[in-house]
Amino acid sequence: MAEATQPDLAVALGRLRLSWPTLMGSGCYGSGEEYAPFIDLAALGGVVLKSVTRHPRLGNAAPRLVSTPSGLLNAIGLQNPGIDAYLENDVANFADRPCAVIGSVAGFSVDDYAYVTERLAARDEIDAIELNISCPNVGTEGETFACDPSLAEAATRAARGVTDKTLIVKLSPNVTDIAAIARIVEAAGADALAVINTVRGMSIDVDRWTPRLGNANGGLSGPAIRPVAVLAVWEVARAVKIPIVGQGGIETARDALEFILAGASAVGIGTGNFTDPRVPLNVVDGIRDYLAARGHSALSEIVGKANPRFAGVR
Amino acid sequence: MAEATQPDLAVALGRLRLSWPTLMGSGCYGSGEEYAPFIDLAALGGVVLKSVTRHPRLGNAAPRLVSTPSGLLNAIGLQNPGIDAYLENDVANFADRPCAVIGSVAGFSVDDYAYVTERLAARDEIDAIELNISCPNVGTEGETFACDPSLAEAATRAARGVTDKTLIVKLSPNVTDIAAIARIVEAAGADALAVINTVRGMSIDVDRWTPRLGNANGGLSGPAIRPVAVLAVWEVARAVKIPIVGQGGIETARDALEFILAGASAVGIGTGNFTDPRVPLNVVDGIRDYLAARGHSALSEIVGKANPRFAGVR
Amino acid sequence: MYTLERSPAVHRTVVSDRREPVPGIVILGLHVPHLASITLPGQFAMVVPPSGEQAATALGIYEAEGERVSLMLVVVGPRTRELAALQIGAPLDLLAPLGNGFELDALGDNVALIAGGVGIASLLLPAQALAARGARLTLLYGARTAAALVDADRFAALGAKVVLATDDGTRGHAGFVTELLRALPKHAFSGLAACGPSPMLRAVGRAAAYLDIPAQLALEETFACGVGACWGCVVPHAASSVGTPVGLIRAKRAEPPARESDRFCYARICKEGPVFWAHELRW
Amino acid sequence: MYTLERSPAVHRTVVSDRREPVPGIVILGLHVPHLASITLPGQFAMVVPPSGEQAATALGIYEAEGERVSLMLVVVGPRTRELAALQIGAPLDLLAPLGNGFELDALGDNVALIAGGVGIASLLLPAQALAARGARLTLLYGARTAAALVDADRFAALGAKVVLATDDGTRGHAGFVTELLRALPKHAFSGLAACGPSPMLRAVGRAAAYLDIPAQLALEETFACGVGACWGCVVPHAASSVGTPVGLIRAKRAEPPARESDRFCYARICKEGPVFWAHELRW
Ligand SMILES: Cc1cc2nc3c(=O)[nH]c(=O)nc-3n(C[C@H](O)[C@H](O)[C@H](O)COP(=O)(O)OP(=O)(O)OC[C@H]3O[C@@H](n4cnc5c(N)ncnc54)[C@H](O)[C@@H]3O)c2cc1C
Ligand SMILES: Cc1cc2nc3c(=O)[nH]c(=O)nc-3n(C[C@H](O)[C@H](O)[C@H](O)COP(=O)(O)OP(=O)(O)OC[C@H]3O[C@@H](n4cnc5c(N)ncnc54)[C@H](O)[C@@H]3O)c2cc1C
Ligand SMILES: Cc1cc2nc3c(=O)[nH]c(=O)nc-3n(C[C@H](O)[C@H](O)[C@H](O)COP(=O)(O)O)c2cc1C
Ligand SMILES: Cc1cc2nc3c(=O)[nH]c(=O)nc-3n(C[C@H](O)[C@H](O)[C@H](O)COP(=O)(O)O)c2cc1C
Ligand code: FES
Ligand code: FES
Repeated sequence: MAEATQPDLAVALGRLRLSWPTLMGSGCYGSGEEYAPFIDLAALGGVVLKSVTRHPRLGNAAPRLVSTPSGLLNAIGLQNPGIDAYLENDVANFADRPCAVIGSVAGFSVDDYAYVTERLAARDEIDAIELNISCPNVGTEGETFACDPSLAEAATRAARGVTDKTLIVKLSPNVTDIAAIARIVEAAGADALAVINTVRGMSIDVDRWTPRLGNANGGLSGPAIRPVAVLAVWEVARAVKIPIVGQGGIETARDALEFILAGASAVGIGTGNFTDPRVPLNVVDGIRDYLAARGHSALSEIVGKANPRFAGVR
Repeated sequence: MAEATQPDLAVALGRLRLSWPTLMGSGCYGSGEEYAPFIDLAALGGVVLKSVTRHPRLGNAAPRLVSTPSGLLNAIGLQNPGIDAYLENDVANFADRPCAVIGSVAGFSVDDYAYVTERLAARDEIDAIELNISCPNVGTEGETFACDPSLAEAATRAARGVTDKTLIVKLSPNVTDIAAIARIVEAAGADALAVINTVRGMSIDVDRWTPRLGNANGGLSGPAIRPVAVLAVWEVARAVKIPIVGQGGIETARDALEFILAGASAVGIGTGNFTDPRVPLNVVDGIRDYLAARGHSALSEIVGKANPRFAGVR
Repeated sequence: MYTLERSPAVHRTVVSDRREPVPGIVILGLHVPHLASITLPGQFAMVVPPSGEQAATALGIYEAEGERVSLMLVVVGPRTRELAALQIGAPLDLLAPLGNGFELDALGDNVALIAGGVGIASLLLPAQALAARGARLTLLYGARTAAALVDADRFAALGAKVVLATDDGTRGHAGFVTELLRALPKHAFSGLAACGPSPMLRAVGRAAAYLDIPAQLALEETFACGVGACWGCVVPHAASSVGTPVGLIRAKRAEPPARESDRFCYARICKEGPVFWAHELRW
Repeated sequence: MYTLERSPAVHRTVVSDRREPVPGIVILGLHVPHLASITLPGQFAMVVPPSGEQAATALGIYEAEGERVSLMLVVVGPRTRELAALQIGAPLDLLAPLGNGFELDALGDNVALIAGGVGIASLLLPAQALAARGARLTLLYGARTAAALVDADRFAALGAKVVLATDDGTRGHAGFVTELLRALPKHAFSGLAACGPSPMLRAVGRAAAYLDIPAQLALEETFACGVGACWGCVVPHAASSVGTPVGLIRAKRAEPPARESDRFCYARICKEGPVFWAHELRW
């Protein structure tokens, strides 16, 4: 009975239903099993798997990580076995995860996105697809699909065409106008948006006269970028009606609530797990307490409440 | 004699010569006199004055500051008395500053930039002009001159047309491709570039369901954004030949050296002064020691040394 | 000469003593030769956390005598956490003294000091100065809970009548300290001096107007520079007193022609304040 | 059963003792019931700084006996600074034990332990295990300066021959500890176990190849997750051992057909390591 009066934290992203509004950020959580000794995976809304590509990728040269003030720079370079080996060796292991399992697809051409999405989404173990369009494009350095409206649209449309499962498209903050990209991606058929991927950055080793990352530049995550991510969610929430998974530097329930009040329906937690693997638990508990203390019966009641021109009914 | 063997830290930005490679960031240092009790202003390369506009501006509603992890969000809103009152009451006081005094011009139209630049640059007390094209444009929210290539070009050309003094143009990181803007601004006649202004961000008060800043969104500065700023300098340095004033989160000589090795000829220090007003001194001392320890006789010898496709000879 | 002597500077101090009356509230005594003598009641310091990883933080000067000043701090975030962990012997640099103190002479001879939480830190020096010139003192001191009421006896020792309040009712009046004020007769005091969080100070301002008592408020806000350089710490203020752009309090009331009291500017709390006359604020 | 027992978990500990042999180097003893008994020599912990403001940090498990483990840490940045400031009684959470320890049986009976700086922290448990099975031990221990050589006597007490080196020549050999290694005859030891900064470990690896001695290296790198989830902490490794994409060491040497030894993959230091066979690294 006491249970019945607990605030409802379930979230729908398209057809995907999450018991808790917390997704573990792609690339930060392996496939979930790495964290199983430290947290009950059933306490997670879902795990977004490490991004997979059409062909195997060796990944970037080390070092791939640099810690910066309140942040983490990474340049992993999408190390992964490629979709064939992934389907053969890895995916079956995800069947018993007690939370949603969301495949993440990265690519270097529109066709890549369609091909990998189709093959991955065909597997029962995969509950939904996240399209990582924020990884480097072939050709121009630093350019990504998420930075080019027409590429973002094409990749989304291509993936949409090959699956009925929930399609989350992950946007990059490294653009002049993220809301414009969001609108285009919504129109192209995305069911939800993940906002944001990492912010581009660099750190230089002043003793050795070289960038600290093997890949020279990388992506900044963690609390340092939280204000950037909250604003991105705020602006995207004014532009689209589909739900948003807000992420960037979340470590506490209050951090998560900033995103939710800005207009996110759920939150992503990546780097926060590196602070403490119990962060996702603490976030859910804290949100529940917050809602209860304010007399709300569901998380959905407060989505976007700090954002006056909030567009959605999520 | 010992003095004579000290590394040479002087820098030229167009016609402007700085004894030290350290400019105090616009808006962070008043006109210099506020910090005079705490540091010898002669130890500064120069002070970039608070941005001034054509008409008086009341500024944004409070709160204007929020501290974030390793960062500071601000939304001052260009509070200033307008160019008339500024010329009448303030500028004469800058005559006795023992360092360079750089006027900062903000505007809402191309004509604003030309008008204010012309009037300010006409004064002897002003050694150079910095064009702050990264402040909000009229019309679209969040849009700035620095985010639109044609506006950036027009503002630069307009200011260039009315003064022969050194013209520094300050770029925004809130763009998809900062190097492209830098190239356009260089072609339009800038003598130097200031890289970067603040990164757009927001913080939400989860108790009161409202943004913490009176202006809702603001600009993020401080160590949190340093990796973003270093990468921006690195990319701009590959694109242009004019000198760069690198800034964003500098608090130590090693921080400053990251920018210099990425391709900056001088550095800006804004938020770092709020950590300790002796930061500019420590930066200069530390750079001098670093150069001496490595046997360099001038700072210019190491500019861009971590940046393989570095364009300039500064 | 006078200005020169009182002018702020970087002071290198060493923690000479440390007291933690309740967990999370720390009083740091600092050995510093030339600061106490030039500090005016109500002035503050920008304190440089030694790690270099945090911005300086504004703290009122709590005690100032001889070669010792002290700071009272409540741990609320990373900066106050770092400072609270300092042990005896640790070096600590301050920019001080900063801002304008209270105009105590203008408060008369029957003064109520009103403290909210750590606002108490900025009221001991005023209390000492007022007591020294023979003013009758009342301290109205509110905090979240009984344990957070710190050093009220210091004020009692100066002869002040002490009235306490706690939000949770664990000591004294159950509720806000400003509620006590509203219950008083008009002109109950010759003047008020208050320091605490903004909502409390607004309430003090309203009560002062209602009671017709002149009131000076020491404001606390997020500071960046603390020295007037960044214009980040503003409060809407009567237009007359500061030479910056002037606007109208409520744009929609701009016509018919605005009353003088609707005209305001943004004054810097760190420079024009932190102490303001309540009736001059437009917040 | 075995794996279950040894599986890592979140351990809640309390600081039971604290030693600071030199300023900036701190040994934290932790009371923790079920960790020491399952810890293998060479394993590490991800330590959660209590403020919640910093990522967890990887620290070798220095001592492990009964209900006590200890960590030795050198202050280099914000995380180690926060941990170093912890006092007795402070709670501290660890994810432990993590990674694969040394394969001590494969090192024979005449083992040299080679420590660079705080690398010493990961070598005491191996030394104890080796001593327990009667191996002859030599400790080659290098640090910047004499004061930074900590606890060498702990190894001497186990019967190890201790040879010291300092970069600045203030104690023992003036120069790198690896220089001592190069001066030895071939097969001088039956095995090497080393921990320290990467440049040192590379030198140990080269020396081991030259001396024809099998060597295991415990690598230190920047970690994020520490549990194998982020692929951030990689080292180029012989292709065979890990099931991830394989490339060629030097693309330009790809034709004519690459030798097997040019084929490599990126192995995770936190998961496949932190201890690797020197001859399997391709760095
Ligand atoms: C003139 C002046 C005098 C002052 N005198 C004193 C004094 O004598 N003693 C004293 O202790 N303080 C005093 N203060 C206040 C003091 O400066 C601040 O408490 C201090 O700067 C906080 O720094 P911090 O890094 O610890 O916390 P910060 O991280 O800067 O922020 C802490 C503040 O933000 C709020 N906050 C932080 N995170 C959250 C969150 N997630 N959700 C909601 N709220 C949050 C906290 O409640 C707190 O108020 C004074 C301020 C001024 C301007
Ligand atoms: C398996 C493993 C075991 C380890 N065991 C131990 C152990 O037992 N004891 C121990 O003390 N450490 C150990 N380490 C290292 C320890 O994890 C790191 O020292 C620690 O994480 C540093 O965290 P920090 O926040 O204090 O410093 P960070 O801020 O993360 O970085 C400090 C590192 O970066 C360098 N650095 C930082 N800023 C600069 C700059 N501006 N210029 C140049 N260099 C800079 C420093 O020299 C230092 O090496 C181990 C690491 C691993 C992977
Ligand atoms: C080490 C690391 C690896 C990442 N790999 C991926 C990835 O493969 N695909 C992806 O879409 N995002 C990736 N990200 C981005 C995160 O999923 C997340 O969007 C971002 O880090 C911001 O959130 P956070 O601050 O909570 O980490 C990675 C982030 C980190 C730190
Ligand atoms: C409080 C504050 C006010 C600022 N005002 C201005 C301004 O008026 N004009 C301008 O060009 N930049 C302004 N800036 C940006 C800084 O000059 C600087 O470019 C930026 O903060 C990044 O550097 P930093 O991290 O060293 O502060 C301001 C920054 C801060 C923190
Ligand atoms: S804090 Fe900068 S003006 Fe007050
Ligand atoms: S640190 Fe994440 S895989 Fe090793």
